This record gives sequence, structure tokens and C-alpha cells, in this order.
Amino acid sequence: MSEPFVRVENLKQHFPITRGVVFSKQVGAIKAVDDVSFEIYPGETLGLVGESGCGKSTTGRSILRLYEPTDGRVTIDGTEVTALDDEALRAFRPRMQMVFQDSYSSLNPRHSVAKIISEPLVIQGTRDQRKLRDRVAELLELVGLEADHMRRFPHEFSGGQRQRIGIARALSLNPQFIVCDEPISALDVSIQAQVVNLLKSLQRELGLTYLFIAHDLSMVRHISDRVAVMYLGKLAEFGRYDRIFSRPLHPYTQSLMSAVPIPVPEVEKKRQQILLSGDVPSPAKPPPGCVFHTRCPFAAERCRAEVPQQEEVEPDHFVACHMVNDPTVGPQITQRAGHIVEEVKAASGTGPDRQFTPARDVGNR
Amino acid sequence: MSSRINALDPSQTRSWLGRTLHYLLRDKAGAFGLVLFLFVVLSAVFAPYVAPHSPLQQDLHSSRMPPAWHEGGDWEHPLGTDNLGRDMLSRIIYGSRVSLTVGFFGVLISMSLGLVLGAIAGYLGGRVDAVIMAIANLFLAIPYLLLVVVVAAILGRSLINVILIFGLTNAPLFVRITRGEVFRIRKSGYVESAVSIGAGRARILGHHILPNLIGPMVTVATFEMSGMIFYEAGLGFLGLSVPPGVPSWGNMLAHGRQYITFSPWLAAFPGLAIVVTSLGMNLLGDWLRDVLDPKLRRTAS
Amino acid sequence: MQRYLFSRVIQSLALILGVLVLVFFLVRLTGDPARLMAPRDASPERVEQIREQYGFDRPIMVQLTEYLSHAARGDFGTSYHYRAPASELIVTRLPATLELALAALAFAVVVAVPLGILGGSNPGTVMDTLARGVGLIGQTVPNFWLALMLIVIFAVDLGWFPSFGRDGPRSLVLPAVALGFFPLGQFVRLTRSAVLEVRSADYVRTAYSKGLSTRIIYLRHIFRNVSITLVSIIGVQFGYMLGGSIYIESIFAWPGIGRMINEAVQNRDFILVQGIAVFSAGFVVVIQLLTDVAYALIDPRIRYEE
Amino acid sequence: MEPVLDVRDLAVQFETVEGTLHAVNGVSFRLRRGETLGIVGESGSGKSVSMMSLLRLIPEPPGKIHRGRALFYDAAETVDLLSLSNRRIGFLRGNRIGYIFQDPMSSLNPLLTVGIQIRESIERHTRLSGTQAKQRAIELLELVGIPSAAQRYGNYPHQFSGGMRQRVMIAIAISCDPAILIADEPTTALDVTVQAQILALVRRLTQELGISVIWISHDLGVIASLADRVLVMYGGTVVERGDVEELFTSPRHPYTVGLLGALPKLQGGEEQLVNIRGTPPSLFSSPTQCPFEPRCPWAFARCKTERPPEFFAGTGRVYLGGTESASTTQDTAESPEQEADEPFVAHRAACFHDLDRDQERDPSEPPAPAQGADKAAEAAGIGAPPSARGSASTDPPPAHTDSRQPSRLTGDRTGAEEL
Repeated sequence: MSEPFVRVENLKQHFPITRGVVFSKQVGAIKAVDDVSFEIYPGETLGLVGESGCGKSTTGRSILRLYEPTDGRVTIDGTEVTALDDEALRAFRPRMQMVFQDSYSSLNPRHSVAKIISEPLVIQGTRDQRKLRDRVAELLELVGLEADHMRRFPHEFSGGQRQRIGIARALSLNPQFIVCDEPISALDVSIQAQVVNLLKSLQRELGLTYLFIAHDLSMVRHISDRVAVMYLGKLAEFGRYDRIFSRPLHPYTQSLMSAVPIPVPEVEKKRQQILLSGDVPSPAKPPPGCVFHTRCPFAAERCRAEVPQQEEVEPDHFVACHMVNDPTVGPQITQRAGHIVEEVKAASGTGPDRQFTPARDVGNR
Repeated sequence: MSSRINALDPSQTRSWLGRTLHYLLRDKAGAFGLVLFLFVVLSAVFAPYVAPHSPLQQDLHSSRMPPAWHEGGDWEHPLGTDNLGRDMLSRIIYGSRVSLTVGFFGVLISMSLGLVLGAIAGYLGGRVDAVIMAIANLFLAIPYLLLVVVVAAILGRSLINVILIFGLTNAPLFVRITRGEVFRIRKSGYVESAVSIGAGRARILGHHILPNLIGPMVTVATFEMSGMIFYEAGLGFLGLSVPPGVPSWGNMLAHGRQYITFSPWLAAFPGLAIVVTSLGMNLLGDWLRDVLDPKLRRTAS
Repeated sequence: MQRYLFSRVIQSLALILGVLVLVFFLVRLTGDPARLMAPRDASPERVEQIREQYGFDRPIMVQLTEYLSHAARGDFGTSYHYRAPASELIVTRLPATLELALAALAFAVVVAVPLGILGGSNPGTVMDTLARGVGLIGQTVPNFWLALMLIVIFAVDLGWFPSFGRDGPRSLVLPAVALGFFPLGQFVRLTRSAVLEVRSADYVRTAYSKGLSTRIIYLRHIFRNVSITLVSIIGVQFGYMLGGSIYIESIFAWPGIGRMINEAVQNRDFILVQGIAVFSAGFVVVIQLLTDVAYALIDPRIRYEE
Repeated sequence: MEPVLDVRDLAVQFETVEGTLHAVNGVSFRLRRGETLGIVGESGSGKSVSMMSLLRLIPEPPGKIHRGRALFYDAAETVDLLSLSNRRIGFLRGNRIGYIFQDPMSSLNPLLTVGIQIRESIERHTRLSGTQAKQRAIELLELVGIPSAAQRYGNYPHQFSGGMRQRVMIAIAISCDPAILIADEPTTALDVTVQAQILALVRRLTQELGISVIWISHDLGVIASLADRVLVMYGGTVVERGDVEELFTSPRHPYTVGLLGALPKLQGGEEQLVNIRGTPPSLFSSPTQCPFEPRCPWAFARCKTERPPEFFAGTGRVYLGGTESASTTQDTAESPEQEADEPFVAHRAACFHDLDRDQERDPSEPPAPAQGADKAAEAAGIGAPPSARGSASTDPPPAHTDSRQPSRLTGDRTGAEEL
């Protein structure tokens, strides 16, 4: 395989908790991202999945240095992003872009679509009005909108259309790497598919590399080449999507996969879900050792004391769990993985008997 | 095609200004406020053409004449005369010049100060923010009217001083509001996305933060201008505003107070002028708040 | 809760200290406090005498330290005009002002809260229009003018109430109404908008879905949440009334602090002005602290702050 | 089985500054005792509004229940929920019909302890004394799985996590042993592992207590896991209904088909997700056509001029193992009275397509103008519905041949042949 395009090493993002009356002092830290490492290869999609508060969005922002990482190293296409000074960082920004979750707030309500999409170009030095207009028109058509939409304002569009505008803006500088921060979670199901298909076809056409952040495991499976499962600021499991989905080994990944309802009633009603007990601990006071041990049925003494490291259990499949290779508990975990996958696979033989004509264009014309 | 455009916007007007006007015409109270406000402003600007007499012209033969519709009144002096026989209507029209000047420049000064300091505090945060806000909060801790009276007594009576007093004492309020808004906008998605495309500080301030400050600033400015007109009259009433010879609503009120038992109109009309001006600006301000506050409008739609 | 209270008390003390310093420099704004305090036609010798008498000729830091150390002991200097300690004068005048302010506050709350609630819970009705109208008028009528008009109508024409002086409950009515009118408008507006907001809150919908009666929903769910808004602005309004009392007490010859400020300003008695300013600010800060405590008592989210 | 709720032709409108919003447009359905009815739809489909208007929880004005009836067959009497007095509907709310809302973070009063908020419902509807009500509230907290319930009784909502708050909401909703529980997307705001906990809880509770449930969701997976029957809503109307297994395997309405195809699968292959192009409909005009027509790849002329009634579709299996008798009927079930006589769970879809498929093939019929020029080619071939396959020889072969296609579904449907 080629060299990784994006390399994240020991990334930490801690937000200080301050308290004080007149002068504030730091009394603790929210460990939103705590020692996370992974790579993304050129042209592929890494799906970063986890529940709310697990630090997945923060990871995306730290990689792009929208937050200043507390520690760690991020390298994109050979450039160490974390080492760039302000000026160099601004010059580098065109190569890494972001599509935001909330398309309503991420577009300035006072600006026309033309201004929004051309702003990156203007910042990077294009002044020729005609060139700008042509580029905006081209981008709008690329994302399935019409060129004359450029005179309108964000509030005149629906959620899915606004998300397309956000994508057009991200694309305007021909970036190679895009962080998609839950770009579809605020959209209706039928619109989600439009946006995901658009992202996929753009990736094919333009050779983009994606970090796709989501909480929807099925969507991550659908779009990703590799998957990283995050829990409480740490990576639980990481690897090629088919490896993870055919053999989820981290107990957290297992419970996540088991909890996703499958839209096939016969299967879903017979499923025996793994129910996690309790709630996610606060990231301000993460448990010692393995952060998942408070909710893990396999937790042993070691898990309470020692932080598990990523281990390669098979090629391209890493798990951070002490118990996976434990001689007694390990087989139980593997067996449970098999059971979960079997249940899910039972659904693959069935499906709706009708087919809906897939729209062939990326847009919605 | 049109079916794909969000149906929530009924106006179909594209520009921001067009939408704003559309909303103004739909709100009768706001439009009425605008009319009242324009009425006062125009009469102040064109005072020499509108006023029937000179505001300083004395006529001791017809002193303290009641309004025209009262017994002993005369349409020569529609609102009557004061104890020196000066025409009340003309003095009120000229008096609006003082009020509006104080209101306008007072707001201009305090808003400029507030914008600069508030933007610095909100954008830089940290220690600078702490110092600026500590000072602003000190000023805000002293009851406002008391502060104004004390400062006015110290500085002495002149139009410039009055403007300065309001401009300076009101600045902390603008600082606080600006800072809060800048803080909010700085955390907003569109500023974050501007950072992500490589926008520098100047661009973010100039293209994203300041334009989005206009709405709240204009709204607050309207209310504060109305407040300053109020308080200027109050200072005049205590004899602390513009020099006694200048026709101003506050001076007229202070003057009329001495004759309150026998010639109540001397105090009533300048006060009514204040009420009308203030009403217009408050209606306008309410309307502006409804239209310019994106948070409110989003929930309404 | 204790940590919250503690931090608020510390903040308040810091604020009062800051106000002391601020007022100290305000009086020296023109550069020569002695000239400021001397009568307009005073001879240069007289000004020089005042300068020495009050120690204005000493280095400013020495003056400040002395002023602060005196203030810490409750000594705000001796009034030039009354020839009595400023703090003593303030304390004698305080009851009258408190009486007036509380009466005004009571008037404002008693009229405004029911009106705001009725308006907010029946939007679009006559009641609502009335509430909005009162709210608007409260904001647009200057209290000094209102005071004069009240005197003309109710004291001069009708003769129902005395036009000046502090002489029994009847004499309190007109000043209290005049002073309370602006807060009244504010309270109506705030109550109305708070009711409007709270009644469409999700938890009120939940309360309806439980089948609770409208009366209980209003009493237990809506009012309690509306009261948070009200409590938090009473402190602000108190500060306003201390300022507003300058006019009202002067007009009605009410023997309180407000009238004393006016007199002190007219007499150029800046030692007294300085004392009153600090005292009023301290008073407002304390009221603010009390409302914050009340706020915390109503709202468990603050009480149980982690 | 007897019905517990019978909703007929419900229509709800909102007066807004922009005009009348037709939020719900003639919705009829029936809930049987002990069953769980799932309602699926996207935002703006009218699912929440129709359920809230059953308990008259929509704000009036601007909302208005325009027409319809909602017969509630309670143990003692039958009442029309929509015409009850305020006092009597107040008696039913929280007592006979419980309601759970979507956002647990804002649905509890932040200033009152959860104990009081559970108790006030009990005290309103029962004669339990103060201590008994408290006892009952603690029992309920235990029942919904809140650990150390007695201590948590005195806690405030902000001291609970989202999942725990939703448990409290459930405790409130079932506090008086209701006959019906309406759950309005109660797990949408929650994480998937917490959602699994809540789903398991509700499944257990409703079985134990024998409550009939209406469960609203936009998540087809959730509906698949809970519901016995499903209503699919779009643009304020029911576009398809049926037994859950049948509806998921043999969807008839293009919208349902599209929705199922738009979902990524945890198990499936590499197929592209189905694009339902366009955006949800504006509800400002009262529809005189099929609401899905502008987005439908199978739409033809008639879809623009007429609103399709609900036709029987699919195999016509009768719920609970009844006879397969309904399949020969091509009744449109226009009147509610007629509906009452029909087998309970006939699968129905409000779509002309299966009936008028021959018309679609008519070359003289111009393609719907909204769909552009390339649509004609598309309409000619790709995506021909399976019911058409093999029955009409003039049909071009479908572009997607799905090997998983269960053969039992083709040809079963006889209504179309009779046309």
C-alpha cells in the first residue's frame, strides 16, 4: 500500500476547566481527545464513529487545527500541520477542508451563495470577478445545484441544499483532504442519501480523501474504507471496514453494532441485543485504565489499572482491549462477535422487493 | 424549480434590505414608529421653516398665554407662551434640535467606543477581556442616573459636555453588548468555517463579525438614543444640561415647573414632545429587534 | 451553593472597592477638585484654603490611600454644606428613600405582574394589547414629567393627595406611582414575554399531557419559571429607582437621599456627593447579591452547581 | 381483535403569516388493543402533529383541528377525543393515554424534582394519599430501571442523563396504567446504545402492562424492532400502511420503496443508496394531487390531477393468520364505515401506479414536465415496478434484476389485472 496521506499521531485535545472569582485558575481538563493515532490513505474514506461526547468531532477539528491540539502530531501529505505557524497554516488551509454538520449556522446568513462559495478563492488571492463567477457556477453545478442559485441567500434553501452549498465551498480550492463532520445527521433520510451519494461521486471524480465523522454505524459502513470506533476520547477499534464489520472485537464496538436497529422486522424482532449498562462517564473524570471498563461485561482487574494499547489482531485490524487475547475471555469475545455478525447477516437475504429508480445525476434535477 | 426553493420565505425578495423593508411595511406599529421618528427629525432639521416664531423672541405683553383652544388662547401661539411671552410651539420645535443632537452624537460616541472595546474584549478574550469588562462593570454598578448627574455637575453646563457625558457613561453598556455578540458570533459555525478556509483575523472581523453586529447595534442604539433624549431632559430639569438660555425640552420643563399650579401647559407640552419622540423610537426599536434578531426570526418562521 | 455564594460575595466586594476608586477619580476629573468645591465667586485664597483643608495638595496616591482607609471605616468625610459626617447624613435620609423605593416597587409589581401574566397567556386579546400598551408607555413617559402631571391632576385639580412632603401614607402615593412607573413598564414587558416563552416550553406541554388543570400548570410550572426572570431584574430596577429618586424626591420635597444628592450637587458639596455615590453603588451591589441568592434558591441548576 | 382507538379523516391546519399550513390532511387509522402501531415519516410529514392533536396538545391558535373524529374505546365508554370538553380530555390525558415526547432534555420542568413531576400525575388521576403517591412514584422509577430510585426521587432533571430523563418521562406516561401510550420519537435525541436500552424497556413494559402503543419515528430500524403494524406518512397523509413484515418486504408506495432504498445497510453489499430527488413538499397549498408526485420516478399524468386513495396492495394477508381473501378486492376503501368491515390489516398504498401501469407505457402520454427530458428514457425502462413484471409482455425488461426477489410476490397481486 502507498504512504498514508494523513497521519495522526498521539493526538490530544484537552480543554481546561477553569474556576476562579477574580483570577481564574485551571482546576482540571476535559479530555475530549486523548492519545489518538491513525492514518488515512490517499483517496480513501476513514469513518470515525462514536456516540455523542466521544470526541469524534473534536478530533476532526484538531486535525484541521480549528482547535490547537494539546499534544501530538498531524501530518497531511508530508506536511506537518501541527508544526505550521499561523501564516503557513493559512496558506496550507486550501488543501484541507471541512464540511460542517449544521448547514444553517455554518453559512453566514448575510452573504449570498456566490459570496459564500467564492470567499475561499478571494482569500487565496483571486480577484477577477468573472473568473470567480464562473468558478462558482461550475461548483454549484458540480454539487447538483443551478448556477443561478448563486444570487440567493442561505435561508432560501432547504437543509440538503444548504449542505450542498457547504460542500461546494469546501471544494472551491481543490482540496485533497476533507473532514466531513456529521454532514448528514441533521437531514431527513431521503435527503441523506442524496448528500452521501454526492460525496461518494465527488470522491471518485476528484480523488478526495475523507475523514467521515458520524454516529450512524450503517452509514459509516456504507461510505468508509476504514473505520475508527471512538469511545470517551480514545480509539477502541480501528481497521478496514470489512474486517471490523465481519469481526467486531472490541466489546464497545460489539455493543454499538448490536444496538443499531436493522430495518428488517423478522430479523430485528429475533435479535438478542447487548444492552450496555449505565451511562458514559464524564470526559472530565474518565475512569482509570481502559475507559470502557465501567460498562464492559468482560472487564477484569487489569482493565481498571492499565490503559490498553492498540494491538493488531489481524492484518489491518487494531483493537485496544486487554481481554481480546486473554486465553479464557478472548474466545468469548470472539464468539460474541460471531453471534452479532450472524444476526446482522440474517438480514442480508431480505429486503424490499421493489427497486426505486436511482437518480443518475448527482444533483436533484 | 421554484418548488425546491424553501417556501418559508414569502417575500421572494432576494436582498437583505428588500426583506427588511418588506417586514417593516407588514408591521403597522413599526411603521408608525418610523413616521413619528421622521416627523421629529424633519421638524428639527427644518426648524427655521416650520416654527412660527423665533424661539427667543420675547413679548412680555402676552406672557403665559394658554394654548389656542383654551379661553384666552390665540392661534398666533397655538401652544401658548411662557412667562416671557416666547412661543411654546417654536421653542419645542427648536428644543428638539438639542435633544436629537445629544441623542445622535451621544450614541455615536458610546457606540464607537463600545464597538471598539467590546470587539477587542470579545475577540481577544483572556486578560484584555477581563480588564475591559471589569472597568465596564464598575460603571454599570453605579446607578446610571446618579452617575450622569454627578458627572454633569462636575463638568458644568455645555452642549459638548452633555454629549460627552452621555457618550462616555453609556459606552459600558455598548461594550457589554458588543462583547457578548462578538463572543457569540466568534463561536458560530460560519466563523469557524471562515477559519477553515484560511481567513485571517481582519477578514473575519470585517466580513463576518462586524456585519452581523449591525443588527443588534442598530436596535440597541435606537433604544439608547431614546434614553439619552429622556435623560438629557432630566438633566435640564435639574439645571445641569445646556445653558439656561438655550431652548431645550429639559430647560423648558424646569422653567414650567415653577408655574405648574397656574400654567400647567408650560411643563406639559415639552414633556409630551419627549413622550412622542420616545414612543416613536421605542416602536421603531421593537420592530428592529424583531426583524434584525435572527434568533427571533428563525423561531417565528 | 456555598461556593457560588462565596464567589458572588467576593465579586461584590471587589466591585465596591472598584467603585470607591472610580468615584475618587471622577471627582478629580476636572483636575482641580478644590475649584470644583468652592463657590463660583470664591477668591483664589478661598480656593487655596479649601485645597489645604481637604488635602488636595498632597500626592494623589496618598489621597487615595487615605480615602480608602477612611472609607473602610465607614468614614466618607464631612459634608461641606451640612457640616456633618457624610455617612451620618446618608443614614438619616435612608429610611425615607427606602420607603419610597419599596412602595414604588410594590406598586410596579402588583400592577405589572398580573397584567403581564394575563397578557402573555392570552396573546392577541384586548388584555394583551393593554399589557403591551402599558409596557410601552412605561418606557416612554419620563418620570419627572409624570410627577408634575400627577401633581397637576391629583393634587392641584382634584386635591386627593398632597403635592409635596412626607406626611403619612397619602403623601406616599403620588411619588411612588411616579417612581414606579418606569419599572412597571419593564415588569409588564418582561413578565409578558417570559409567560409567552414559558407557556410554549416543552415541559409545559408535558404538564398538559399529564392532564393537569390549567390552574395548576400556571401555578406550579409557568409562574415558577417566570419568577426567575423577574427576580433577576429587580436588582437592576432598584438601581434605577435610586437614580430616579433624584427627580421624584426633589419634585415632591421628599426628605430622602435623592433630594440630598440634588441639593449637594447644587451646593457643590462634593464630599457628600462622593459619599452618596459610593453608598448607592454599594447598595445596588448588595441588592444584586441578594437577588442572585434568591435566584439560586428558585433554580436548582445553580443551587446544585457542581 | 377489538380496536382501542379509531381515527377517521383527521385534518389539522396551522394559520401562519405565510398562509394556511395543511399539516395533516385526512388521516385515518385504527389502533388495536395490545398492538404497537409504528408511524414512519420525515420531518413535516405530519406524524407528530396528528398524534398531538389526538390529545389536543397542539397550540390553538395557530393550530386548528379542521375535521375528523378520534373514537377512543375505553373500558367504560366510547368517546370522541376531538370533541370532548377541555375538562374531560384533561381527565384522559396522562391517565388513560400517556405521551412521551422527543426531547428529554427540555420535556421536564428544570425547577421541580422528578419525584414531584411523577407524583403530580398520580395525584391528579388517583385517590392515593401523599405518601402513597410518593411510594408509587418510587416504584415507577424502579420499574423504568432507575438505580437507587428512592434517592433519585428528590433529584432535579439536570442531575440526570438524557437516557435517564427519558426513563422518567416513561414513568410519568405509564404512571396511571394508561390504555394507550403515544411515543413521539422518544429515542431520536439519544445515542444508539441508550436507544437500545429504552426500546428494550418499552417493549418489556408494554407487554407486561398490556398497553397499546403508537410509536412515531423516522428510523425504519426502530419501527422494525417495535411495531406490529406501520403507517407511512408523507406530506400530511398516510401513503402506505400494513403489517410490518409485509410492508418492509413488499413496499408498494414509491416513497416507502425509496425510503427503504435510501437507508445504508449494516449487512448489505456495495449498492448505491437510492436518491429520492427533490425536497419534501410545501404544505401551504391543499393538495389536489399525489403529494409525492414531484419526487416520484414512476409518476404519470393522473398523479398530477388526482389524489390517489388507498388501494389494497400486496398479498392481502390478514393479520394473525387469517385467510388470504382480500387480494381480489380492488376496493378503494373510501368511506371509513366501509373500512371498519375490512379485514384489519390489509396492506394498502395510496398510489395509482399499480392500477394504471398500462397507462404509463402509453407512448402518447407525455412524461411529467417537472422531470425533464431525460426522464422519458428513464420512465420507459429502469425501475419498472415488480408487479408489472411478467404480466404484461409489452413491458421492457427491468434494468435491475434482483436475484433476491421472492417469487411469491409477483403475480399475487390481481387487482391490476382487473382494470
